Amino acid sequence: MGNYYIKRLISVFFTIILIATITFFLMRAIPGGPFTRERPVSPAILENLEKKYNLDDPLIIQYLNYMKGLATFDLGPSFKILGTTVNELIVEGFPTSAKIGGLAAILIVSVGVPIGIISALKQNSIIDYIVMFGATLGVTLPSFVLATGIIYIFAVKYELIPPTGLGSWKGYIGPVIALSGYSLSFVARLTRSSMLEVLRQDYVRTARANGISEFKVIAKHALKNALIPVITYVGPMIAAILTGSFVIEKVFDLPGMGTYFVDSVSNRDYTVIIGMTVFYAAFYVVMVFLVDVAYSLIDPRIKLDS
Amino acid sequence: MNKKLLEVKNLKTSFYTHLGEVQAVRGISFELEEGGVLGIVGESGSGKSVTSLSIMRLIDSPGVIKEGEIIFDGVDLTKLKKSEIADYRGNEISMIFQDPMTSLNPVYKIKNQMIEVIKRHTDMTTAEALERAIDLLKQVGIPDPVAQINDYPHQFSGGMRQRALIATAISCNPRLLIADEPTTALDVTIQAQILELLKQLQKDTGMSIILITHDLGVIAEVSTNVIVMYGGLIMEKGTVQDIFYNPQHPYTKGLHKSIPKPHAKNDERLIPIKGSPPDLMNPPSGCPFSSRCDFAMEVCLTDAAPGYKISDSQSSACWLHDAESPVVEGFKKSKEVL
Amino acid sequence: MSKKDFRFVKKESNLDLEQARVSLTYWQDVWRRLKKNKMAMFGLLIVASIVLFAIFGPLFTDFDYKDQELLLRNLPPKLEVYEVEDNVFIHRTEAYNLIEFNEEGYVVDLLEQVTIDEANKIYYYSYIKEFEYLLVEGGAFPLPAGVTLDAEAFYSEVWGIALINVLADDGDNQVIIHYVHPNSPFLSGNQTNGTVADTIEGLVVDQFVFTDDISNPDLADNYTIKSDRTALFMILDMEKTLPPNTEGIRVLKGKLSHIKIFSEDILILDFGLRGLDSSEKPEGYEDVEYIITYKGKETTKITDTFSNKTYPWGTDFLGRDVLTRVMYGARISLLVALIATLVNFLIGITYGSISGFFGGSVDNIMMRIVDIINSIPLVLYVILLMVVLREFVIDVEIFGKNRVIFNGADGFTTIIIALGSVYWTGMARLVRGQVLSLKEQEYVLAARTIGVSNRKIIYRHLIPNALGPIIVSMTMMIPSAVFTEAFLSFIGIGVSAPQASWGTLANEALGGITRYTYQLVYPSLAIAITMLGFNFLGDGLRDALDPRLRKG
Amino acid sequence: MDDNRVPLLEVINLKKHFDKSTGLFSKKKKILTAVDGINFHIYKGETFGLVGESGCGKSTTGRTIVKLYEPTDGQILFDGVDLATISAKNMFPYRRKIQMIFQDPYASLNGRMTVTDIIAEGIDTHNIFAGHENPKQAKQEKIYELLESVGLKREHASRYPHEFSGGQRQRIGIARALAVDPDLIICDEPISALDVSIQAQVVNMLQDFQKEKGLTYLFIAHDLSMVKHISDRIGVMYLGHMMEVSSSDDLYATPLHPYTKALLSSIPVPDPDSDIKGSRIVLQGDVRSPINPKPGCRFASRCRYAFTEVTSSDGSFNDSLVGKFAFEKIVDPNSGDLIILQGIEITALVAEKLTNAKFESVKITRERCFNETPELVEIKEEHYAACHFIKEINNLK
Repeated sequence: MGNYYIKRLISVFFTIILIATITFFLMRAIPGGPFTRERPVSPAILENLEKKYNLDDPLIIQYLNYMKGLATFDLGPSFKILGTTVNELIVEGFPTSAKIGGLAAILIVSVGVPIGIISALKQNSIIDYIVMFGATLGVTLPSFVLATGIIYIFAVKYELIPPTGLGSWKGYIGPVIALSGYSLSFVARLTRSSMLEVLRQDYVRTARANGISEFKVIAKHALKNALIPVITYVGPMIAAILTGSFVIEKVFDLPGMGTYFVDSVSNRDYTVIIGMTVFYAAFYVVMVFLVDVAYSLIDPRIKLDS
Repeated sequence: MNKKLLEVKNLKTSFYTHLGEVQAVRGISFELEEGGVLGIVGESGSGKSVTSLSIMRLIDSPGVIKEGEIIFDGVDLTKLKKSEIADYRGNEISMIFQDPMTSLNPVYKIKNQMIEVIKRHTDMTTAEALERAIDLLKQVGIPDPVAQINDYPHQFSGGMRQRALIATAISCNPRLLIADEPTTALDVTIQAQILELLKQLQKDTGMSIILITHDLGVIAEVSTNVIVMYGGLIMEKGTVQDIFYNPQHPYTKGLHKSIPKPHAKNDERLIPIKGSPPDLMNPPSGCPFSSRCDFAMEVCLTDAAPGYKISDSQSSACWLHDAESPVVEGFKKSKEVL
Repeated sequence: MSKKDFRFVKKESNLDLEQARVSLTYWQDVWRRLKKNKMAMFGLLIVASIVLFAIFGPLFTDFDYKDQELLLRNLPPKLEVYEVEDNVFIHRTEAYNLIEFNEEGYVVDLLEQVTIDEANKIYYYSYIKEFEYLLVEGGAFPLPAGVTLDAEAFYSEVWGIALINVLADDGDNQVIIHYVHPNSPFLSGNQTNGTVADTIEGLVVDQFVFTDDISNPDLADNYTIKSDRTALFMILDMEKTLPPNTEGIRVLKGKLSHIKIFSEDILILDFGLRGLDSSEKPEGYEDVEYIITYKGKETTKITDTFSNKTYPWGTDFLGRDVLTRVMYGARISLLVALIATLVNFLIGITYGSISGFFGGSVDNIMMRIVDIINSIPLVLYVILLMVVLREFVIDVEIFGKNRVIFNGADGFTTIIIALGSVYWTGMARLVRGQVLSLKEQEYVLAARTIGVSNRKIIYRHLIPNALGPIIVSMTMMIPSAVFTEAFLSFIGIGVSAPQASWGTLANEALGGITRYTYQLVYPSLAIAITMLGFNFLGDGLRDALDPRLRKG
Repeated sequence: MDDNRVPLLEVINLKKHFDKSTGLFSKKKKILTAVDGINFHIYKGETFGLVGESGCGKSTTGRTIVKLYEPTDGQILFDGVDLATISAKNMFPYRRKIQMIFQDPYASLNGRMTVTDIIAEGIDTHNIFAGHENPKQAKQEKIYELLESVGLKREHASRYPHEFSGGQRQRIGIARALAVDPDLIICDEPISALDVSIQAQVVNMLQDFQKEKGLTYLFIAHDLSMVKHISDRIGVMYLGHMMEVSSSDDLYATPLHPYTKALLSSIPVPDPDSDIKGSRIVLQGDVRSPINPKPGCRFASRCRYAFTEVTSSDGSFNDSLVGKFAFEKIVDPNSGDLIILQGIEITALVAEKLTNAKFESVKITRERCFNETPELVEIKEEHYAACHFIKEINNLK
C-alpha cells in the first residue's frame, strides 16, 4: 500500500523533470536567442551577454546546468529585469496569487459543494432550477467577462469595492469572486450530478432499506462517494488558482504570479517563462498527487487495484 | 392458520417518466402470514420488484404509490411519515437486493456498515454491536468473521457479499425479510448456498420471507405460498403445491409447459408462450395476458378478470373460471370472486 | 355486472394486438428526442444564429473590420446630443470631437477642429466635406475661380508616397489638393503655408499653371493645374465630376482617398471655463458646462438621447464599428474554434482508434503518453507554443538557395496550431474507449464471425456507433476552444491586429472599461452566448444520444 | 449408439490465455487462463452443450473456435481442417460454415442497420447469390423467407432493431446466422437474457432448424436444465478445464465428477415436493480467480474429495502432519486464533499448535489433487471425466 504512494511519488518526480525538459528545449527552439529581438545589439555586447548567461555553451551543457539549478530550486536569472532572479519574482508574486487563490478555493469548496448537494436533494424544485441556471451561467461566462462585470457594477457604478489593488479587505472581494466563479459553478454542477448518480446506487437503497435516517444516508453513504469525482476536479483546480489566474490579475491589476508570467511572455523573458512554467507545472503535478492520496483515502479500491 | 403479518390491498404504483405514466403495479392484493415464505414469480416488467419496493416505501421519484394499503402488523405503512417508516426498515422489515456487488457501500468496511444498522435499531454500544455483527457473519457462514469484518466490500466475492447483506438484514431480528432476486446474479453453486442459508435462517428465526424471483425452481425450493404476477397484476396465487401441481391460470400453465422438466426425456418438446409481454406504458385495458393467451375471449380484451376463488388457498384471475364462460378442460369453474 | 362477451377471439385479431411502432432510424430518433428538449433546441437556435451572424453579418454592414475614423472613436450606442438647430443634432465625444446626427440617429457629418483658443478653452469646428480624387496621367484640369494656393506636405506611411497638399482657396470654399509624387524621398513632419518649392527640400515639384479653361463652358473662369509628369493626379470639385472631355487626362486609378473641405458653418465648443488656469481644471472635465454655438445660437443643454443608427453598437478606440468588429470577430473566433476542434478531432480519432484497435502493448504505451500529456497543465503549454511558434523560422536550403518556408506564424495560425496540438488527448481517450467497447460488442463479433472485412467493420459498425459520443464531445470542445482562444487573446497573445477575435476585442476594450463599457459588453456577451448555446446543445445531444435511455 | 457418427468439430488441447498485466513495467505477468487445454468433439447433427459457472471459459471456447480469439495452443479440427493455424484468408470460407448466436439480444444487433441489412451482411460478404440471374431479388426473397421462418413478418425487414422485443431480436440474430447456410452454429448463451416465457420459443426454433437443416450446435449456457433439454452430449467446464464429457442423459443420471455432482445437485427444481432437496450437495467457497492458477485440479480447493483426514491416536500430530498441506483454514476452537490458512504447508510449529489445541483429526489435502492436473479420460463408454480419484469416488472398478 505504501508502495502505491512511493510509485506515484516517483512518477511525480519524473513528470516534473519531463516538463522542465520539454519547456527548456521548446524555448531554446526559438531562433536567435533572447537578446536579438529588440534593437540590434552589437556582436561584442551579444557575446558578452551570452557569456554572462552561459548561452555560448553547447545546448546539452546548458540543459544539464539548468537541471542542476532546478535540483537546488534555482531557476536562474531574469534576462530582461536586470539583477532579478526568477526565484525572486516567484517569491514576490506567489503570496498575492496564493492569497487570492486560497480564499477562492475556500469559497469554491464551501459554497459549491453544499449548493450542489442541496440542488441534488431538491431535484426539479425551484431551488434546483435557480442553482442550475446560475451554475450554467457561471460555467459559460469567461472569467474576464465576470471580472470586468464585477468591476463595472460594484466598483464603477456603485463604488462598493475598489476597482484595483488589494489595499483593504474589500479589495479581495472582486478578485476572489471572479476567480471562483467558473470553478464554483463547475463544482456545484459536478457535485449535483455526482450526488444524483450516487443516490441512484444500490447501496444507498440498501442503507435506506436498513432504516438508516435520511440525513445519515446522505451525509455518510452518499456524500463520501459523491465527493470522489469532485476531489479529482478540485485538486488540480486549486493548483491552477493558487498560482494565479492570468486574467483576474490582469483585470484587477494585481502583482501576482500570473501578471509576471504574462509579462514575461510578452517580454520574451525566456528564463522567467521556463522557470514559471516549471513552477506552475510542478505545483500542479504535486496537487494531482495529493488528490490521488485523498482519493485513495476515500476509496479503498484504488490502492489495492494498482 | 397463523396470524396475518402483512396485508397488501389494491396496491397501485406508477412511474411518471417523461414519456408518460408507466403503471408498474396496477392494483394487487395479497397477504402473508407470520412465518410464511411467499414467493412472487414473474417476468421482467411484471411488477414484482416494484411491489416489494412499495412495501418498503422505497419507491423513488418519479415513482408514486397511487393507491392501496400496506398493513404490516396492523399498521398501514403507506400512511406513515418518512421518519416512522425508517424505524420499520431494517428492524421489523428488512430487504436484500439482486446485485450483491453494488448493494454494499464501497467506501466503508463491512464492519461499519453492519454496526451502523445494529446501532440504529438497538441500544447496543459499538463494542456490543461489533460482537453481534461477528456472530451474524458466523451465522451466515463467513469463514473467518473476526478478520473479514474489517474488510472492504470489494475484498469479498459475490457470494460472500450476499451473505454479509443477509447478515445485516437479519441483524435486528426482522419479522419480515424481503429478498428481491437474491440469487439471480450468482452462480448456481453459490445460489444453492444462499438458498440453503435463507431456508435455515427462516427455520431458526421464524421470520416471514417474501422471495421475489423469475425462476420457478427457486420458488419451489423455498416458498410455502406463491403469487404469479404478470403485467402489473396478480394472475394467480396459492400454496406452492397449488401453483406447481394444480395451476389454474393460462399464464401459470404456460410457464410450466415452457420450462424443461428435470427428469424428462430430451425429445419432449417445450410448449412456449407465444408473443411478448405487454408495454406497461399503455397497458391493455383487459387482461394483460390476453394477447398471448390461447383461450382469449372478447371479454379478456376489455376487462381484467377478477380473482376467482378456486380453493381456500388458491385463486386465479381468469375469465375462464366464470360460470358463463365456455368450459375448457383444466380450468375449474368458480362462483366466488375475491 | 354487465353482460360479458365470452366468445373466443379469432387468432388473427389476437396477433394484431402486438403494438405497431413507427420505424425510425437512429438519427431520426435522436433528432426527435432532441426536438423535445427545449433547452437543446434553444441552444441549437443560438448556435445557428451565431453562425449565420458570423457568415452573413459582414455582408450587411457598410464598414470593414479595419475601417478607422479617429474622429468617431469611442462613439457609444446611446447618444447624448445637443439640438443646435431644427434637425441638426450635435454629439460631443469624450475626445471633444463634434459629430452631427440627424433625427433618426445616423451620422450626417463630422466636424473637425480648425482652431483652438487654448487660453479661453474655446474650440472651433468646421464641417468637412469629402471628395474622391483620382490619380491621372499628366494633363490639365480645371480649378474653381479665385482659388489661392497654400501648400502642405507630408509623407504617408500608409501609401508609401509623398503627398503635397495644396490648399486652394477661392474665398468660398477651401479645397485641399493632394499632389502625389511618386518615388518621393522620405519627408518628415508637416509644413504649411510655405511655397511649394521651398517647403519640400530636395523635391522637384512641377509648376502649377493656372489658366482659363474655355473648353468647358460650365467651368468658365476656372483655373487649371497643369503638369507634364506622367503620374500626376487631380481633384474634383465637390459638386462636379471629372469633365468627360478633359484633354490629356487619363485616369490611372480609381477611388484613392478623400479630399476635405471645411465649411463656413463653424461650430464653437465653449468649455465655459474661461479664466481658469489649466491646473484649476476640474478633474475629468466632468462638471464642465459646454456651450455650443452654431450660427450664432448658443445651446448648453443636452436635449436628447437616441440610439446610434450608423454605429448601432458604437465604435471602438480607433473609431471602428464595434458591430462589424464583433461580426468579423465571430468569424475569427468560430473559425479558430472549429479548425482547432477539427485538428484535435483528427489527431484524437486517429490516435484513439489506433490505440483501441490494436490494443495490447501498443495501447499501453500510447495511453501512457496521453497520461503524461494530461499531467501537464495544458494552458501553459499552449502559451509556450504560442510564444515559440510566433518566433519560429524554418529556412531550408533548396537548390543551393536559402528559402524561408516558415516565418513566424501569424496569431491566427499560431493559435490553431497551439490549440490543435494539445487538446486532442480527451478525444483520443474517448475514441479509444469507444473502439475498445464497440469492438467487443456482439454485433461486431457477429460481423467478424461472418467474415466481414476489417474495413467494412470499421465503416459499417464502428464509426456509425461511435459517432454519437464523438459528436457530443466535439460540440463541447468548440465552446472550450472559443473560451481558450478568448482567454489567450485577452491576455494579449492571441490573434494579432488588425484581425480581431472576441477575446482581442475584449482585451482592447478593457482599458476603457469605466467609460466605454459597451465596447466590452458586446464581445463578452457574444462569447457568453456562444458558450451557452453550445453547452445547451451539447447537453441536449448527450441526453438524446444516451444509450441508457434507448434501451427498453 | 450409432457407431458411424463422424465428428464435425474436434477440439484438441485448446488453450486461450489472456495477458491481464496492468501497467507497462509490472514485474508480475498476470495470465488469465480462460481456456487451459480442453478436449472435446462434436458429431455431425448433434447438439453439444457446454456448461459451467461464470468465468469457467465456456464462452471463450466458443469464440476461439470461430477464431474471434487467436488460440494460444491446440487444434480446432473442423471437417479435418485445423482452424487454429489457418490464415485469415483461408479461414474465410469456413466463416460461412460456422456461425454464432449471441447472448445479449440488445448488443448483438447493430442499432444503425435495418433488419434487412443485418441479415444481408453475410449474404453480401460471401456473395452467395453470385451467378444468380437476379441476385438482388434472390437476396430479398431469401431475407423474407428467413424472417418468416423465424416467426417475423416481411414488413419487419425495413425496421430497426430497437423496434423489436428481446425475443424478436434474438430471432433476428438466428436469421442472420442461418442466412449463410452454416453447418455448425455456436449458440453462446442464446436464451439467458430472455424471459422464461420467451426462452422456450427460441429453444424450440433452434431445435426445429436443426431437424430441418441438419445443423450441428455447440450450445453454451449456465442454465443446466435447458442445456440438458436441448443437448445430446454435454461438457462441463470449471476454471478453463474440462471436468466431464458425456451424453446428457448419462450425465444427469450418473454424474461421475465431484464438481458435476455438486453442480447438478445445485439446480433448483421446479417441483416443491421433490426428493432431491434432502440430498443436496452444497459446495463451500467460491470459484477461484483464473489468473495465474496453481497447478493441480482446478476444482480441488472446493472439492470434498480432495482431502484425507489424519486422525491422531495419541493426540500428537507432529510426525504425521509436517510437510503436508492444510485443506481448510484451521482456527483454534479455544482461543479463536488462526492456526493455519487453507493450502499452506504445515510446519512443526503448526503441528504442535494443533496438538496443543487438542484436535482429534485434521483435514489435509490429497497432494495429487493439488499437484497434478488430472487428464480427461474415458471412464465409461462415451463418458469422460478428469479426476484422479474418479473410481474411488464412484465405487467403480
